[in-house]
Amino acid sequence: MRISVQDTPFDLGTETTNFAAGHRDMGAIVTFTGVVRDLPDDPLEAMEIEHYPGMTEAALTDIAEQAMTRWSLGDALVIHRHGRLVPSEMIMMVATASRHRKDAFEAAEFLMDYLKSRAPFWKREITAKSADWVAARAEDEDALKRW
Amino acid sequence: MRISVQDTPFDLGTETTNFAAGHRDMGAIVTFTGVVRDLPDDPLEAMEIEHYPGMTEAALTDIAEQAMTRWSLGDALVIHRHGRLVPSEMIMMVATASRHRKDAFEAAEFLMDYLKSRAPFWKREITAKSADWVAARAEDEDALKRW
Amino acid sequence: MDVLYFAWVRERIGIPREAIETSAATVADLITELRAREDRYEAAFSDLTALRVAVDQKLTDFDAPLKGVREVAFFPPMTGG
Amino acid sequence: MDVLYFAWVRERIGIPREAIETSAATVADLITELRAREDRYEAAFSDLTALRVAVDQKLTDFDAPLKGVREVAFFPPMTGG
Repeated sequence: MRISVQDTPFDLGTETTNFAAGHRDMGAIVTFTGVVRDLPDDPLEAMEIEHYPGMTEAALTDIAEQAMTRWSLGDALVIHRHGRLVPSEMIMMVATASRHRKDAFEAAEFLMDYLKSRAPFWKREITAKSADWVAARAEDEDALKRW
Repeated sequence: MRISVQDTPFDLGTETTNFAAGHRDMGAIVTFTGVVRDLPDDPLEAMEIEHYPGMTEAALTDIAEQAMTRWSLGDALVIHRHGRLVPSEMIMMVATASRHRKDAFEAAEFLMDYLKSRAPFWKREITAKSADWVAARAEDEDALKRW
Repeated sequence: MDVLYFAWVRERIGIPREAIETSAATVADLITELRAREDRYEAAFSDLTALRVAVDQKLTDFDAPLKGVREVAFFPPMTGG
Repeated sequence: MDVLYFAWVRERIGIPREAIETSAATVADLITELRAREDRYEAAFSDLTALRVAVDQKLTDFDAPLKGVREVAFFPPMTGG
Protein backbone atom coordinates (compact mmCIF):
# COMPACT_ATOMS: atom_id res chain seq x y z
CA MET A 1 0.00 0.00 0.00
CA ARG A 2 1.42 3.39 -0.93
CA ILE A 3 0.06 6.88 -0.33
CA SER A 4 1.75 9.91 -1.87
CA VAL A 5 0.67 13.53 -1.43
CA GLN A 6 2.93 15.63 -3.60
CA ASP A 7 3.19 18.96 -5.39
CA THR A 8 5.22 17.50 -8.25
CA PRO A 9 3.69 15.78 -11.32
CA PHE A 10 3.57 11.99 -11.53
CA ASP A 11 3.89 9.82 -14.60
CA LEU A 12 0.78 7.69 -14.98
CA GLY A 13 2.52 5.18 -17.22
CA THR A 14 5.48 4.67 -14.91
CA GLU A 15 3.31 4.50 -11.80
CA THR A 16 0.88 2.01 -13.33
CA THR A 17 3.60 -0.19 -14.80
CA ASN A 18 5.51 -0.26 -11.51
CA PHE A 19 2.34 -0.98 -9.56
CA ALA A 20 1.39 -3.87 -11.85
CA ALA A 21 4.96 -5.21 -11.90
CA GLY A 22 4.96 -5.45 -8.11
CA HIS A 23 1.95 -7.79 -8.10
CA ARG A 24 2.60 -10.66 -10.44
CA ASP A 25 0.21 -12.93 -8.54
CA MET A 26 -2.69 -10.52 -9.06
CA GLY A 27 -4.58 -10.99 -12.32
CA ALA A 28 -6.59 -7.76 -12.27
CA ILE A 29 -5.31 -4.18 -12.09
CA VAL A 30 -7.69 -1.19 -12.10
CA THR A 31 -6.59 2.44 -12.25
CA PHE A 32 -8.49 5.70 -12.03
CA THR A 33 -6.89 8.97 -13.05
CA GLY A 34 -8.31 12.46 -12.54
CA VAL A 35 -7.28 15.11 -15.04
CA VAL A 36 -7.72 18.91 -15.00
CA ARG A 37 -10.16 19.42 -17.84
CA ASP A 38 -9.08 21.48 -20.81
CA LEU A 39 -12.36 22.83 -22.16
CA PRO A 40 -12.18 25.11 -25.22
CA ASP A 41 -15.29 27.05 -24.13
CA ASP A 42 -14.26 27.38 -20.51
CA PRO A 43 -10.89 29.13 -20.27
CA LEU A 44 -9.54 27.72 -17.03
CA GLU A 45 -6.08 29.10 -16.35
CA ALA A 46 -5.24 26.86 -13.45
CA MET A 47 -6.59 24.70 -10.68
CA GLU A 48 -5.19 25.30 -7.21
CA ILE A 49 -5.43 22.48 -4.72
CA GLU A 50 -5.10 23.24 -1.01
CA HIS A 51 -4.75 20.44 1.50
CA TYR A 52 -4.23 19.81 5.22
CA PRO A 53 -0.70 18.44 5.65
CA GLY A 54 -0.65 15.58 8.14
CA MET A 55 -4.38 14.93 8.09
CA THR A 56 -4.32 14.32 4.32
CA GLU A 57 -1.86 11.47 4.59
CA ALA A 58 -3.70 10.02 7.61
CA ALA A 59 -7.09 10.19 5.87
CA LEU A 60 -5.78 8.59 2.66
CA THR A 61 -4.03 5.85 4.63
CA ASP A 62 -7.23 5.16 6.55
CA ILE A 63 -9.28 4.98 3.32
CA ALA A 64 -6.77 2.66 1.66
CA GLU A 65 -6.63 0.42 4.74
CA GLN A 66 -10.41 0.17 4.74
CA ALA A 67 -10.30 -0.86 1.06
CA MET A 68 -7.64 -3.52 1.80
CA THR A 69 -9.86 -4.91 4.57
CA ARG A 70 -13.17 -4.88 2.73
CA TRP A 71 -11.97 -6.38 -0.57
CA SER A 72 -9.54 -9.11 -1.48
CA LEU A 73 -6.74 -6.83 -2.62
CA GLY A 74 -3.07 -7.50 -3.13
CA ASP A 75 -2.26 -3.80 -3.02
CA ALA A 76 -3.58 -0.27 -3.35
CA LEU A 77 -1.93 2.96 -4.49
CA VAL A 78 -3.11 6.55 -4.04
CA ILE A 79 -1.27 9.56 -5.45
CA HIS A 80 -2.76 13.06 -5.07
CA ARG A 81 -1.19 16.35 -6.05
CA HIS A 82 -1.60 19.73 -4.42
CA GLY A 83 -0.55 23.23 -5.46
CA ARG A 84 -1.13 24.86 -8.85
CA LEU A 85 -2.04 22.64 -11.81
CA VAL A 86 -2.80 23.69 -15.37
CA PRO A 87 -5.40 22.12 -17.69
CA SER A 88 -4.55 18.61 -18.92
CA GLU A 89 -2.32 17.91 -15.93
CA MET A 90 -3.12 14.83 -13.90
CA ILE A 91 -4.51 15.62 -10.45
CA MET A 92 -4.49 12.18 -8.87
CA MET A 93 -4.61 8.46 -9.44
CA VAL A 94 -5.62 5.34 -7.57
CA ALA A 95 -4.69 1.78 -8.48
CA THR A 96 -5.91 -1.54 -7.09
CA ALA A 97 -4.60 -5.07 -7.64
CA SER A 98 -6.68 -8.18 -7.02
CA ARG A 99 -7.10 -11.74 -8.22
CA HIS A 100 -10.64 -10.86 -9.29
CA ARG A 101 -11.77 -7.98 -11.45
CA LYS A 102 -14.87 -7.35 -9.33
CA ASP A 103 -12.78 -6.67 -6.23
CA ALA A 104 -10.33 -4.48 -8.13
CA PHE A 105 -13.15 -2.40 -9.65
CA GLU A 106 -15.21 -2.04 -6.48
CA ALA A 107 -12.23 -1.15 -4.31
CA ALA A 108 -11.11 1.52 -6.81
CA GLU A 109 -14.61 3.04 -6.83
CA PHE A 110 -14.71 2.96 -3.04
CA LEU A 111 -11.31 4.68 -2.85
CA MET A 112 -12.50 7.39 -5.23
CA ASP A 113 -15.81 7.96 -3.46
CA TYR A 114 -14.14 8.34 -0.08
CA LEU A 115 -11.21 10.34 -1.38
CA LYS A 116 -13.65 12.82 -3.01
CA SER A 117 -15.54 13.64 0.19
CA ARG A 118 -13.37 12.54 3.11
CA ALA A 119 -9.79 13.52 2.27
CA PRO A 120 -8.96 17.16 3.11
CA PHE A 121 -8.40 18.67 -0.33
CA TRP A 122 -10.04 21.83 -1.62
CA LYS A 123 -9.96 22.88 -5.26
CA ARG A 124 -10.11 26.40 -6.61
CA GLU A 125 -10.63 27.20 -10.28
CA ILE A 126 -8.69 30.18 -11.57
CA THR A 127 -9.95 31.94 -14.70
CA ALA A 128 -9.14 35.37 -16.14
CA LYS A 129 -12.03 36.85 -14.14
CA SER A 130 -12.42 34.75 -11.01
CA ALA A 131 -10.91 32.39 -8.47
CA ASP A 132 -13.78 30.31 -7.12
CA TRP A 133 -13.65 27.44 -4.67
CA VAL A 134 -15.23 24.35 -6.20
CA ALA A 135 -18.47 23.51 -4.38
CA ALA A 136 -18.91 20.00 -3.03
CA ARG A 137 -21.62 18.11 -4.89
CA ALA A 138 -24.51 16.39 -3.15
CA GLU A 139 -24.10 13.40 -5.45
CA ASP A 140 -20.52 12.91 -4.21
CA GLU A 141 -21.75 12.76 -0.62
CA ASP A 142 -24.58 10.44 -1.69
CA ALA A 143 -22.08 8.13 -3.40
CA LEU A 144 -20.73 7.14 0.03
CA LYS A 145 -24.06 5.59 1.02
CA ARG A 146 -23.61 2.55 -1.15
CA TRP A 147 -20.58 1.29 0.77
CA MET B 1 -12.36 4.34 -30.15
CA ARG B 2 -9.56 1.88 -30.83
CA ILE B 3 -9.60 -1.92 -30.88
CA SER B 4 -6.37 -3.87 -31.20
CA VAL B 5 -6.06 -7.66 -31.35
CA GLN B 6 -2.38 -8.46 -31.42
CA ASP B 7 0.16 -11.19 -30.69
CA THR B 8 2.82 -8.71 -29.60
CA PRO B 9 3.12 -7.26 -26.08
CA PHE B 10 1.78 -3.79 -25.31
CA ASP B 11 3.16 -1.26 -22.89
CA LEU B 12 0.50 -0.37 -20.32
CA GLY B 13 2.21 2.88 -19.38
CA THR B 14 2.55 4.11 -22.94
CA GLU B 15 -0.95 3.04 -23.91
CA THR B 16 -2.55 4.65 -20.86
CA THR B 17 -0.58 7.86 -21.16
CA ASN B 18 -1.38 8.18 -24.87
CA PHE B 19 -5.03 7.42 -24.24
CA ALA B 20 -5.29 10.05 -21.49
CA ALA B 21 -3.32 12.59 -23.53
CA GLY B 22 -5.81 12.29 -26.37
CA HIS B 23 -8.71 13.36 -24.15
CA ARG B 24 -7.85 16.56 -22.40
CA ASP B 25 -11.50 17.51 -22.00
CA MET B 26 -12.26 14.30 -20.09
CA GLY B 27 -11.64 14.50 -16.34
CA ALA B 28 -11.87 10.78 -15.57
CA ILE B 29 -9.81 7.92 -17.01
CA VAL B 30 -10.33 4.30 -15.90
CA THR B 31 -8.16 1.38 -17.00
CA PHE B 32 -8.40 -2.35 -16.41
CA THR B 33 -5.47 -4.63 -17.10
CA GLY B 34 -5.49 -8.42 -17.07
CA VAL B 35 -2.23 -10.15 -16.18
CA VAL B 36 -1.16 -13.81 -16.46
CA ARG B 37 -0.82 -14.77 -12.80
CA ASP B 38 2.54 -15.83 -11.52
CA LEU B 39 1.70 -18.10 -8.59
CA PRO B 40 4.59 -19.67 -6.71
CA ASP B 41 2.51 -22.75 -5.82
CA ASP B 42 1.02 -23.18 -9.27
CA PRO B 43 3.77 -23.63 -11.85
CA LEU B 44 2.08 -22.28 -14.96
CA GLU B 45 4.50 -22.40 -17.87
CA ALA B 46 2.42 -20.42 -20.29
CA MET B 47 -1.04 -19.31 -21.26
CA GLU B 48 -2.08 -19.82 -24.85
CA ILE B 49 -4.85 -17.66 -26.20
CA GLU B 50 -6.70 -18.73 -29.31
CA HIS B 51 -9.10 -16.38 -31.08
CA TYR B 52 -11.33 -16.12 -34.14
CA PRO B 53 -9.70 -13.62 -36.52
CA GLY B 54 -12.27 -11.33 -38.03
CA MET B 55 -15.03 -12.09 -35.56
CA THR B 56 -12.82 -11.00 -32.65
CA GLU B 57 -12.36 -7.49 -34.02
CA ALA B 58 -16.05 -7.26 -34.95
CA ALA B 59 -17.19 -8.42 -31.50
CA LEU B 60 -14.86 -6.02 -29.67
CA THR B 61 -15.92 -3.13 -31.90
CA ASP B 62 -19.56 -3.93 -31.22
CA ILE B 63 -18.97 -4.08 -27.45
CA ALA B 64 -17.05 -0.79 -27.46
CA GLU B 65 -19.73 0.90 -29.58
CA GLN B 66 -22.39 -0.26 -27.13
CA ALA B 67 -20.37 1.24 -24.28
CA MET B 68 -19.99 4.55 -26.16
CA THR B 69 -23.77 4.64 -26.67
CA ARG B 70 -24.82 3.65 -23.17
CA TRP B 71 -22.47 5.92 -21.22
CA SER B 72 -21.24 9.46 -21.69
CA LEU B 73 -17.76 8.53 -22.92
CA GLY B 74 -15.19 10.57 -24.77
CA ASP B 75 -13.37 7.44 -25.89
CA ALA B 76 -12.77 3.75 -25.30
CA LEU B 77 -9.74 1.54 -25.92
CA VAL B 78 -9.51 -2.26 -26.01
CA ILE B 79 -6.26 -4.17 -26.52
CA HIS B 80 -6.25 -7.97 -26.33
CA ARG B 81 -3.36 -10.28 -27.04
CA HIS B 82 -3.44 -13.78 -28.49
CA GLY B 83 -0.78 -16.47 -28.83
CA ARG B 84 1.56 -17.71 -26.13
CA LEU B 85 2.03 -15.60 -23.00
CA VAL B 86 4.15 -16.33 -19.96
CA PRO B 87 3.31 -15.52 -16.33
CA SER B 88 3.37 -11.81 -15.44
CA GLU B 89 2.72 -10.76 -19.05
CA MET B 90 -0.24 -8.51 -19.66
CA ILE B 91 -3.08 -10.23 -21.50
CA MET B 92 -5.33 -7.29 -22.25
CA MET B 93 -6.41 -3.83 -21.21
CA VAL B 94 -9.43 -1.58 -21.57
CA ALA B 95 -9.52 2.17 -20.97
CA THR B 96 -12.44 4.59 -20.81
CA ALA B 97 -12.48 8.39 -20.72
CA SER B 98 -15.42 10.41 -19.44
CA ARG B 99 -16.24 13.69 -17.76
CA HIS B 100 -17.64 11.74 -14.83
CA ARG B 101 -15.98 8.97 -12.85
CA LYS B 102 -19.21 6.98 -12.58
CA ASP B 103 -19.51 6.67 -16.36
CA ALA B 104 -15.84 5.82 -16.78
CA PHE B 105 -16.04 3.08 -14.12
CA GLU B 106 -19.32 1.57 -15.27
CA ALA B 107 -18.35 1.54 -18.93
CA ALA B 108 -15.02 -0.17 -18.11
CA GLU B 109 -16.83 -2.84 -16.08
CA PHE B 110 -19.35 -3.32 -18.89
CA LEU B 111 -16.52 -3.69 -21.44
CA MET B 112 -14.83 -6.29 -19.24
CA ASP B 113 -18.01 -8.27 -18.56
CA TYR B 114 -18.88 -8.48 -22.25
CA LEU B 115 -15.33 -9.07 -23.39
CA LYS B 116 -15.05 -12.01 -20.95
CA SER B 117 -18.06 -13.88 -22.28
CA ARG B 118 -18.86 -12.48 -25.72
CA ALA B 119 -15.53 -11.96 -27.50
CA PRO B 120 -14.18 -15.12 -29.17
CA PHE B 121 -11.05 -15.83 -27.12
CA TRP B 122 -10.20 -19.16 -25.53
CA LYS B 123 -7.44 -19.59 -22.97
CA ARG B 124 -5.40 -22.70 -22.33
CA GLU B 125 -3.14 -23.13 -19.33
CA ILE B 126 0.08 -24.98 -19.98
CA THR B 127 1.85 -26.64 -17.06
CA ALA B 128 4.56 -29.30 -16.95
CA LYS B 129 1.85 -31.99 -16.86
CA SER B 130 -1.15 -30.63 -18.69
CA ALA B 131 -2.58 -28.25 -21.26
CA ASP B 132 -6.16 -27.57 -20.16
CA TRP B 133 -8.67 -25.22 -21.70
CA VAL B 134 -9.89 -22.75 -19.11
CA ALA B 135 -13.56 -23.42 -18.32
CA ALA B 136 -16.01 -20.54 -18.57
CA ARG B 137 -17.34 -19.52 -15.16
CA ALA B 138 -21.05 -19.24 -14.43
CA GLU B 139 -20.41 -16.02 -12.53
CA ASP B 140 -18.93 -14.44 -15.66
CA GLU B 141 -22.10 -15.24 -17.59
CA ASP B 142 -24.20 -14.00 -14.66
CA ALA B 143 -22.25 -10.73 -14.63
CA LEU B 144 -23.89 -9.80 -17.96
CA LYS B 145 -27.34 -9.72 -16.39
CA ARG B 146 -26.77 -6.46 -14.61
CA TRP B 147 -26.37 -4.47 -17.83
CA MET C 1 -20.02 -23.01 -46.73
CA ASP C 2 -16.96 -22.80 -44.48
CA VAL C 3 -17.27 -24.46 -41.09
CA LEU C 4 -14.72 -23.42 -38.45
CA TYR C 5 -13.82 -25.06 -35.14
CA PHE C 6 -12.03 -23.48 -32.19
CA ALA C 7 -10.40 -24.58 -28.94
CA TRP C 8 -11.36 -28.13 -27.83
CA VAL C 9 -13.96 -28.41 -30.60
CA ARG C 10 -11.11 -27.99 -33.09
CA GLU C 11 -9.04 -30.55 -31.19
CA ARG C 12 -11.82 -33.17 -31.12
CA ILE C 13 -12.63 -32.77 -34.79
CA GLY C 14 -8.96 -32.58 -35.68
CA ILE C 15 -9.07 -29.70 -38.16
CA PRO C 16 -9.57 -25.93 -37.79
CA ARG C 17 -11.88 -25.51 -40.77
CA GLU C 18 -13.44 -27.30 -43.70
CA ALA C 19 -15.69 -26.54 -46.66
CA ILE C 20 -19.01 -28.34 -46.38
CA GLU C 21 -21.74 -28.84 -48.99
CA THR C 22 -25.03 -28.95 -47.16
CA SER C 23 -28.71 -28.28 -47.64
CA ALA C 24 -29.27 -28.00 -43.88
CA ALA C 25 -31.84 -25.31 -43.13
CA THR C 26 -30.57 -24.42 -39.67
CA VAL C 27 -27.47 -24.75 -37.50
CA ALA C 28 -29.22 -27.55 -35.61
CA ASP C 29 -29.79 -29.44 -38.88
CA LEU C 30 -26.11 -29.00 -39.80
CA ILE C 31 -25.08 -30.41 -36.41
CA THR C 32 -27.33 -33.45 -36.98
CA GLU C 33 -25.61 -34.03 -40.35
CA LEU C 34 -22.13 -33.67 -38.86
CA ARG C 35 -22.83 -36.00 -35.91
CA ALA C 36 -23.92 -38.70 -38.34
CA ARG C 37 -20.62 -38.49 -40.21
CA GLU C 38 -17.93 -39.81 -37.86
CA ASP C 39 -17.21 -40.43 -34.20
CA ARG C 40 -14.98 -37.34 -33.90
CA TYR C 41 -17.97 -35.12 -34.82
CA GLU C 42 -20.20 -37.05 -32.44
CA ALA C 43 -17.59 -36.45 -29.70
CA ALA C 44 -17.43 -32.73 -30.44
CA PHE C 45 -21.19 -32.17 -30.64
CA SER C 46 -22.43 -34.57 -27.97
CA ASP C 47 -23.19 -31.84 -25.42
CA LEU C 48 -24.71 -28.78 -27.06
CA THR C 49 -24.96 -26.91 -23.75
CA ALA C 50 -21.15 -26.74 -23.81
CA LEU C 51 -21.12 -25.28 -27.33
CA ARG C 52 -21.61 -21.87 -28.86
CA VAL C 53 -22.15 -21.02 -32.52
CA ALA C 54 -21.41 -18.00 -34.70
CA VAL C 55 -22.97 -17.53 -38.14
CA ASP C 56 -21.09 -15.18 -40.42
CA GLN C 57 -19.04 -14.12 -37.39
CA LYS C 58 -22.03 -13.19 -35.24
CA LEU C 59 -22.89 -15.11 -32.10
CA THR C 60 -26.30 -16.74 -32.50
CA ASP C 61 -28.25 -19.83 -31.42
CA PHE C 62 -28.79 -23.28 -32.87
CA ASP C 63 -32.10 -22.30 -34.51
CA ALA C 64 -30.34 -19.80 -36.78
CA PRO C 65 -31.13 -20.33 -40.51
CA LEU C 66 -28.27 -21.10 -42.89
CA LYS C 67 -29.70 -19.71 -46.13
CA GLY C 68 -27.11 -17.44 -47.79
CA VAL C 69 -24.60 -18.05 -45.00
CA ARG C 70 -20.88 -18.23 -45.87
CA GLU C 71 -19.32 -19.17 -42.54
CA VAL C 72 -20.40 -21.11 -39.45
CA ALA C 73 -18.13 -21.51 -36.42
CA PHE C 74 -18.43 -23.84 -33.42
CA PHE C 75 -16.58 -23.31 -30.17
CA PRO C 76 -16.84 -23.59 -26.38
CA PRO C 77 -17.99 -20.65 -24.21
CA MET C 78 -15.50 -17.82 -24.49
CA THR C 79 -12.85 -17.21 -21.84
CA GLY C 80 -11.20 -13.93 -22.83
CA GLY C 81 -10.21 -11.01 -20.66
CA MET D 1 -4.66 24.79 21.24
CA ASP D 2 -3.92 25.37 17.57
CA VAL D 3 -6.89 26.31 15.41
CA LEU D 4 -6.48 25.90 11.65
CA TYR D 5 -8.55 27.28 8.80
CA PHE D 6 -8.63 26.07 5.20
CA ALA D 7 -9.99 27.23 1.84
CA TRP D 8 -12.63 30.00 2.10
CA VAL D 9 -12.75 29.70 5.90
CA ARG D 10 -9.07 30.69 5.91
CA GLU D 11 -9.80 33.54 3.51
CA ARG D 12 -12.68 34.93 5.57
CA ILE D 13 -10.76 34.79 8.82
CA GLY D 14 -7.62 36.07 7.13
CA ILE D 15 -5.07 33.70 8.70
CA PRO D 16 -4.29 30.01 8.20
CA ARG D 17 -3.81 29.18 11.88
CA GLU D 18 -3.66 30.69 15.35
CA ALA D 19 -3.04 29.57 18.93
CA ILE D 20 -6.13 30.00 21.08
CA GLU D 21 -6.50 29.84 24.85
CA THR D 22 -9.95 28.49 25.56
CA SER D 23 -11.90 26.61 28.18
CA ALA D 24 -14.59 25.63 25.64
CA ALA D 25 -15.82 22.10 26.35
CA THR D 26 -16.82 21.25 22.78
CA VAL D 27 -16.22 22.38 19.22
CA ALA D 28 -19.64 24.08 19.27
CA ASP D 29 -18.62 26.07 22.38
CA LEU D 30 -15.39 27.11 20.68
CA ILE D 31 -17.35 28.31 17.65
CA THR D 32 -19.62 30.38 19.92
CA GLU D 33 -16.53 32.00 21.46
CA LEU D 34 -14.97 32.73 18.08
CA ARG D 35 -18.17 34.21 16.59
CA ALA D 36 -18.35 36.66 19.52
CA ARG D 37 -14.83 37.89 18.78
CA GLU D 38 -14.97 39.75 15.49
CA ASP D 39 -17.03 40.07 12.33
CA ARG D 40 -14.59 38.00 10.29
CA TYR D 41 -15.22 35.00 12.55
CA GLU D 42 -18.97 35.64 12.45
CA ALA D 43 -18.70 35.67 8.63
CA ALA D 44 -16.77 32.40 8.57
CA PHE D 45 -19.00 30.54 11.04
CA SER D 46 -22.43 31.93 10.13
CA ASP D 47 -23.57 28.79 8.29
CA LEU D 48 -22.44 25.65 10.08
CA THR D 49 -24.05 23.37 7.47
CA ALA D 50 -21.34 24.61 5.07
CA LEU D 51 -18.54 23.76 7.52
CA ARG D 52 -16.67 20.65 8.53
CA VAL D 53 -14.40 20.18 11.53
CA ALA D 54 -11.42 17.96 12.31
CA VAL D 55 -10.14 17.44 15.84
CA ASP D 56 -6.52 16.30 16.08
CA GLN D 57 -6.68 15.62 12.32
CA LYS D 58 -9.75 13.39 12.47
CA LEU D 59 -13.03 14.41 10.89
CA THR D 60 -15.68 14.72 13.58
CA ASP D 61 -18.83 16.73 14.44
CA PHE D 62 -19.54 19.92 16.35
CA ASP D 63 -20.37 18.04 19.55
CA ALA D 64 -16.84 16.70 19.83
CA PRO D 65 -15.19 17.40 23.23
CA LEU D 66 -12.00 19.49 23.31
CA LYS D 67 -10.41 18.15 26.49
CA GLY D 68 -6.76 17.25 25.80
CA VAL D 69 -7.06 18.31 22.16
CA ARG D 70 -4.06 19.94 20.48
CA GLU D 71 -5.44 20.90 17.09
CA VAL D 72 -8.85 21.86 15.70
CA ALA D 73 -9.38 22.62 12.02
CA PHE D 74 -12.35 24.25 10.26
CA PHE D 75 -12.94 23.98 6.53
CA PRO D 76 -15.63 23.61 3.85
CA PRO D 77 -16.73 20.19 2.54
CA MET D 78 -13.81 18.53 0.76
CA THR D 79 -13.48 18.55 -3.01
CA GLY D 80 -10.54 16.27 -3.76
CA GLY D 81 -10.18 13.64 -6.45
